[in-house]
Amino acid sequence: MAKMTMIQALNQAMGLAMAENPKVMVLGEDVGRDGGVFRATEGLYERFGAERVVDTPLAESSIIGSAVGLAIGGMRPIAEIQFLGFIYETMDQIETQASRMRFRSQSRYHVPLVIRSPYGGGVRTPEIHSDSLEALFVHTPGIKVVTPSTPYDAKGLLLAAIQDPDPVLFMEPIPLYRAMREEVPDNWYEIPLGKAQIRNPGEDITIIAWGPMVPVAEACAKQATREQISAEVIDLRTLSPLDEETVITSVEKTGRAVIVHEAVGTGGLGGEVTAIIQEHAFLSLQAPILRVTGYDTPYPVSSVEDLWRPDVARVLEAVHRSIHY
Amino acid sequence: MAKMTMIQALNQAMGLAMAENPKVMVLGEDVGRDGGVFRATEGLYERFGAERVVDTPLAESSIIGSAVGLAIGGMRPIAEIQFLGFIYETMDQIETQASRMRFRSQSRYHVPLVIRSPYGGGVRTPEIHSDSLEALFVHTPGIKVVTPSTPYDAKGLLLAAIQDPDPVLFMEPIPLYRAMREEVPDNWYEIPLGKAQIRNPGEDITIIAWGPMVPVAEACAKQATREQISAEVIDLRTLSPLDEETVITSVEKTGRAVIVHEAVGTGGLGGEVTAIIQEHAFLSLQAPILRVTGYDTPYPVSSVEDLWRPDVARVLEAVHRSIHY
Amino acid sequence: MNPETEFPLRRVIDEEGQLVGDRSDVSDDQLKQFYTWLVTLRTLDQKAWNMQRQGRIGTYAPWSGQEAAQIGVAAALRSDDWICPSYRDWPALIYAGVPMYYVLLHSMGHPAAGYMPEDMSVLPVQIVVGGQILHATGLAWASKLQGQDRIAVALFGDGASSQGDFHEALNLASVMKVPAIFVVQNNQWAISVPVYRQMNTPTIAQRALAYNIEGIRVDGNDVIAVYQTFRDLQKRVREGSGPALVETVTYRLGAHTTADDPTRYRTPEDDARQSHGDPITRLRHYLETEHIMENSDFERIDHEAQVTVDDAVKKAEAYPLEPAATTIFDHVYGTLTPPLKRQRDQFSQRLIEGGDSSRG
Amino acid sequence: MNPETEFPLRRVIDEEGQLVGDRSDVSDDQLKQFYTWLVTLRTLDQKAWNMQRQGRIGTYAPWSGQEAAQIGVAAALRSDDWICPSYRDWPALIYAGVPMYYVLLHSMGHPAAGYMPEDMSVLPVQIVVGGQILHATGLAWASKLQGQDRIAVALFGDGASSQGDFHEALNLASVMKVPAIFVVQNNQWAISVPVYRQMNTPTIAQRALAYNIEGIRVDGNDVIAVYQTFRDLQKRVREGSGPALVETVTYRLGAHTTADDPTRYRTPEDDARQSHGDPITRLRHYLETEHIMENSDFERIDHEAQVTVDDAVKKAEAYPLEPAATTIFDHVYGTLTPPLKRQRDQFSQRLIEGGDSSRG
Ligand SMILES: Cc1ncc(C[n+]2csc(CCOP(=O)(O)OP(=O)(O)O)c2C)c(N)n1
Ligand SMILES: Cc1ncc(C[n+]2csc(CCOP(=O)(O)OP(=O)(O)O)c2C)c(N)n1
Ligand SMILES: [Mg+2]
Ligand SMILES: [Mg+2]
Repeated sequence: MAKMTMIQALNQAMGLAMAENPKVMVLGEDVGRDGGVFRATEGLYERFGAERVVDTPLAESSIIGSAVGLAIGGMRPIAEIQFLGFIYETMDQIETQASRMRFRSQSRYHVPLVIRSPYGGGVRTPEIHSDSLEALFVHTPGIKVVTPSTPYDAKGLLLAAIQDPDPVLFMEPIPLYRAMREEVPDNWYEIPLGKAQIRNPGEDITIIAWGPMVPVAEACAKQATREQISAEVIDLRTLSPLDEETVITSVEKTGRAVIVHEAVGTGGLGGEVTAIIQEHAFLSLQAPILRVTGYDTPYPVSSVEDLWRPDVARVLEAVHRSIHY
Repeated sequence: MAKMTMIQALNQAMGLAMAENPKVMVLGEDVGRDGGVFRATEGLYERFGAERVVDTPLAESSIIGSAVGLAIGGMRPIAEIQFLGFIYETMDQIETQASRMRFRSQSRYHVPLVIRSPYGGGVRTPEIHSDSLEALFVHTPGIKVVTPSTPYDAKGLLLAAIQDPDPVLFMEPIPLYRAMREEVPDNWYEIPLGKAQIRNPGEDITIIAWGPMVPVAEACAKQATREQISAEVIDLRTLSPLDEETVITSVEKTGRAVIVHEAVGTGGLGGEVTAIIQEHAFLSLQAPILRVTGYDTPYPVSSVEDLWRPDVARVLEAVHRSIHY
Repeated sequence: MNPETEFPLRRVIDEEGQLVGDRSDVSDDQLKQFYTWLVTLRTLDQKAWNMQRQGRIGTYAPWSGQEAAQIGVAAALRSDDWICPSYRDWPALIYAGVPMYYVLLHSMGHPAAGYMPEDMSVLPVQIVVGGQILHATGLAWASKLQGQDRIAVALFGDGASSQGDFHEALNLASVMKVPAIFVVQNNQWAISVPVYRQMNTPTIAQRALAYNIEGIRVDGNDVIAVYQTFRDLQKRVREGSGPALVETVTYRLGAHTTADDPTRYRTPEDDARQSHGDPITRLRHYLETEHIMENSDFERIDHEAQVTVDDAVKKAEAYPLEPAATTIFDHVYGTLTPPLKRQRDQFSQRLIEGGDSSRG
Repeated sequence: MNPETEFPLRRVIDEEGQLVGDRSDVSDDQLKQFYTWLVTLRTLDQKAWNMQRQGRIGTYAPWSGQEAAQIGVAAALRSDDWICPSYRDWPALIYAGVPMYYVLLHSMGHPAAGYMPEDMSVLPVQIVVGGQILHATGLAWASKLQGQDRIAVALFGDGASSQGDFHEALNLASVMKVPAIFVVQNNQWAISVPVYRQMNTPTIAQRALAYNIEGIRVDGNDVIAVYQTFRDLQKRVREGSGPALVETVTYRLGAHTTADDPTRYRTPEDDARQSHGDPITRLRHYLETEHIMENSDFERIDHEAQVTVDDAVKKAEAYPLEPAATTIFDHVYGTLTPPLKRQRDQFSQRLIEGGDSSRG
C-alpha cells in the first residue's frame, strides 16, 4: 500500500490487468513510448512491448473501430482517446457499433472494451480539451459510463471496467489526476460499476456530483457546516447505469438536492438526475432541485474558464437558495 | 393555398428559398436526380440545376464539413443527412466546427447552415434509421434544434431556419411526412424559432411532446376528454432554445405534466424539461412530472418497434398516474 | 500512373462466356457448384422481392447481378475466417453457411437474424455504410496478436469507400500489417449516385497506392476470376503479406432496396452499358459451350433452387417471434441493469395485458 | 509505382545551401525578404517558448524548423485567398498579415485571438487535428460557385492525414473540382509518433493518386523550392486545374508543445538524421556564398527581429481582457437566447461582486 495520485493508480491498474491477462492491451495516440500525454500509460510499453501497448495513427475512429474488432476477436482492448473533446471523431463507432453489437447480434457477440479519456477543465488546456460530454453517452444504451474522483476509486473502477463484458467509457478528470494522493492497495480490487458513494453524510441537503466536481461539492459541504447546514455529498461514480437508489434514499432523508456538474447545463445529466429524484421522492421535496453547471456556451478559452466552471461559491449559493426556499 | 403533406410543404419551402436567394443550395446523398429518398427535394434538381442541388459522395462528415466552408464562403447550404442515425459520422464537424465557429472567431465568422434529417420510427425502417437523437444536440451550444409536427409548421419553421444566421438542425419526423394534409399557404412565411405551440388548451394536466409524438399526445388528450380530464398539449417545435415560458405557464395552471418523447428515456430531453418545470413551477406541482419515452435499449428491429414506441395507452396511463397521485 | 494498366481488370470468361483467361486450376465440379449457387441465390432474391411486394417481409436490398462477386469471395475463405458484411452481402454469407431463412428473418425485422450461427465467424450485417471496415482491421489484428492464422474480410460497396472510416481502416491495417482483405463491391451505384459522381478516379483499386498495399481489380461478374483471385490472395494474406484491397467490378441490376425506384435516376441504357454481362448467363454460356453441363442439368438446378428457396421461406415464416420481443432488454448489457429490469417487467406486463398500440 | 520517383522531392538549395535547382525566377530581394521573415519568426518562436516558461503565456506549440514550409506557401497566395490553418501555422498567418501579437494572445487564452483581421480571409487556428481540411474544400467550392477566383488552402500535419476527414475532403474536392490546395506539413512527428508508424508509405504525396489529383513533394526546409512550387501551383489551381495535395517535408525541431517532453521518445540522433537542414542556416549559407547578403545585414536582421518581437510582446501583454469574459455569451448565436441572456446577467453580476473561485 502506498500513497499515490490518481494517474499513478490508473497506471497501476492497467499494469496489473496486463500482467494478469495477456489479452489485455492498450492502444491510442502517444500511449506507447511517450507513456501518454498525462503519463497514464507510463512504463507499460517497456513492460509489455509494442504489440500490447500500441501507438496508433492519429485517427480516433480507427482506434475505436479496430478495438471493436479486437474485442470481438478475443482481445481486451483499453483504448485511449487523448481528450474527450475528440471523441466526436469516433461517435459512430461508439454509438452504432461498440454499444450495439451485443444488441444487434442478440449477444452472439459482445464488446469488452474500455475507452479511457481525460476530460474536465481548470488546467488551461487549449480549445476542445476540457469539454465534459458524459450526457451524450449516458443517453446511449449498451455502453456504461464511469468517472472516478479519487485515486482509490480510480483503480478499483478501472479494474471493474476492464473485467466488464461490455463497453465502458471511463472518463478521467484531468484536474484530479494529480490533485491529491491517497493510500491505494497494491493488489487487485474492484469497485462495482453502478454504485454511487456517499462521501459525506448529512441531513439537510443532498449535493450530487461526479468527477471533477466532487471536491467542489465536498468543499461546499465543509463550508456549509460552518453555517450549521449539514450537507450529504454523493459521488455518483458510475453515470450509467445510475445508482438511483442511493440518490433517492438520500433526498428522501434531506428533502433537498443540488446537482453539480461541469458540463453545459442545458441537456446535461443534471436534468436526468432531477427527473429521477422528483419522480421518486416527490413528497419528500422541500424545495426545487437545483443545478449548478457550466453555462450554455462552449467551454471558453483559458482566461475565462475559472469564471465558467462551477465553484464553491456558486454551489453554496444554490444550497442557500434551496434551504431558504 | 393548397392542402399538402409535410414532405410537400418542406419541398415547397426549399423551392421558395432557392428561388428567392441564389446562394441557397442543397447538398446530400441522393438529393439530386433521385429527389431524396423521401422525395423532400423532388424537382429541385430539375429547377435549379446540378450546381445548386448536389449529390455528394457517401460521406456525411464531408457533407457537413464542406457545408461549413460553403457557409463561411458566402453560400447558404441546406445539407441533408439521409437519416438522423447516420449523423454520428459527422458529429465532430457539427459539434466542434459548425456549432463553434462563431464562438471561436468571436463572431468574425458564422455558419448559416441548415441540416435537415429524417428521424422517428414506426415505419419499419432498418436498424439505425429510426433513432431520435435530439438530446445530443440540445446539449450543444451554438446549434439550434427544430422539429415540426405539421405541414404548416414544417414550412414556416424551415424557412425561418434557412434565414437564421446560425446552424440549425432540422429534424423531420418520418412517420409524419405523409400522415396528414393541411392547408399551407403558397407564399413565404416564417414561424419564429424558439416558440412552442399550445395545440390543445386544457386545465388539468399538461402533455409536452414534439415531432412524431405530438399526434400521440393529441390523441391521448382526446381520449382523456371522455374521462373528463382536460389535457393541454404543447408542441415544443423548437427544442433548442427551449420555450421555457410556454411550458412553465401551462404547468403553473395545470399543476401536472407528462412529457412524451420517442427517444431513449435515460438522458433524453425529458429530463431537461422536467428540471426546468420543477425549478420554476415547484409550488404549483400536484404530482411528479412523468416521462413516457422509448425504453433504455437501442431502437429495436421492426417486428418489435410498435411495442417500443410510446403510444396512446402508455401516455394515458401516465396521465392517470399523475391525476390520481 | 495509369490506373487502367496498373490495375487491369482480371477476367477469365468474358461477357459472352468466352474463355479469355486460364481456368485450368478450377475444376468442372467447382464450376457446377458455382452455377448451382448462382441460380439458387438469384431465385432467392427474386422470391424475396416478391414477398416484399406481397407484404410478407419488410424492406429488402436485392443483390441480383452481384452473386458471382460474392460467391467467388466466400468460396475462397476458410470456415473460421472472419466475414464483416453489409446488408447486401447475404449471398456471401449463405454460401459460407448462414441458413437462407436468415435473410428473410432479417427483412421481417426479426431480432434472431442478428444471431449468426455459432460455428461461423460472421458479424451481423451492417447497416451503417462503411461501419464494418474497421472491424475487419481489428479482427485481423486480433488474429495476428493471438498467433491464429484466420484472416478477416470486409465486404462493402463503392459508396462506402468514400467514408472516412475506409481510409482509417486501410491505413491502420497497413501500418499494423494485419491479415485483412477489403473487398469493395463496385456495383456502380450508391443508391442513385453513379460511381463517377462519387469519385474522380477510373478505379477504386488504385486507392491501394495510398497505403502501399496490394490492390486488385477483378471482373465481379466472372465468378471464376473472382474465385481465383481470392483463392490466391487469401493464401498470401494468411501467410503475412499484409492487407489487400480488391475491387470487384459488378452491377446492381435491380433497385437499391424495395423502397427505391431506380427509374428516377437511371435508364435501361445505363444498365445495358454498365452491367457487363449477367454473371449467370455468362457462366451458363461457358458451361454450354464447353459441354460441361447440358439443358437437363440447368433445368434440374432451376427446379432444385425453387425447392431450396421454398423451404427457406417456410422456415422463416414459421419462425416464432415470441418471446423475442421481451428479449430486447436482455441484450443491452451482459446483465440487466436495475432500470432495464424494471422496464422489462413493465413491458412484459403490457404484452400480457395486450397493450393498445393505436397512434391516433 | 515507385513513390520516390513519381513524387521526387523538389529542392532548389540543398542542406549545405548549395544551389541544386533553378532559382532564376526568384529575385534577390525576395530572398532577403524570406530571410528576414525566417529570422523574425524564429525569434518570435523562441521568445514565446521562454514566455511560457516564465508563466507569461499558456500552452504553446513551437514551430521552429517549419518556418520555410509556411512562408513559402503564404508568399504565393493572394490576400483574398482562404487560409485554413492549424495551431502550428502562425508563421504562415503572420507572413500573410495577421499581427504577431495574435499568437501570444492565443496562448494566453484570450478570446480575441479567434477574431482574425477583417481584411484577411483566415479561419481561426484549428485545434481539432484535421478539422479544417474539409473547410478548405467548402470554401473553394463556394468560391467556384460564386465565380470568384479565390482559392482555399488548408494547412495540416502528417498526423492529420490519417484522419477520415482527410480522405473525405480530398475526395469531395476532386469530385467537385474545386480550387483547393491541401498542404500537409510532414514534420515527421505527430506528438511522439514518427511518421513511419503513422503510415506505411514513404511519401504522403502519393495519396493524391487515390483521388486523381496533382501530388507534389517538396523540401519544406528550402524556402525557395516551397515558394516556387506554390507560386506555380496556385496559378494552375486558380485557373481551374482542380485541387492538389502538396507534402512539404520538414521537421519539428522542438517539442510538440510546451507541455511535451520530446526526450521521452526521440534522441538527438533522430533529430540530426531526420531534420535535413535548418531552413535558416541553409538560406543563410546560400546568401553568403552568393554574396547576396553580408555579415552586417545578418546582424541588422537579427536586431530588427528582436525589436519587432518585443513590440508584439508589448501589444499582447497590454491587450485588455475586460469586458471580454462576458462576451462568451454573445458569440454562441447571432442573438442572445432567453436562457443565455439570463445566464449572462448572472455571470456579470458575479463578476461585479467578485465571485469566490476557490475549488476546495
Ligand atoms: C453512414 C450511412 N449513410 C447513409 C446510409 C443510407 N444508405 C444506405 S445504402 C446507401 C448506398 C450505399 O452504396 P454502396 O456503398 O455503393 O453499397 P450498395 O448499396 O451499392 O451495395 C446509402 C446512402 C447508411 N445506411 N449509412
Ligand atoms: C482530433 C484530435 N485528436 C487528437 C488531438 C491531440 N493532438 C494535438 S496535436 C496532435 C498531433 C498532431 O500531429 P500532426 O498532425 O502531424 O501535426 P503537428 O503537431 O506535427 O504539427 C495530437 C494527437 C487533437 N488535437 N485533435
Ligand atoms: Mg454501390
Ligand atoms: Mg506532424
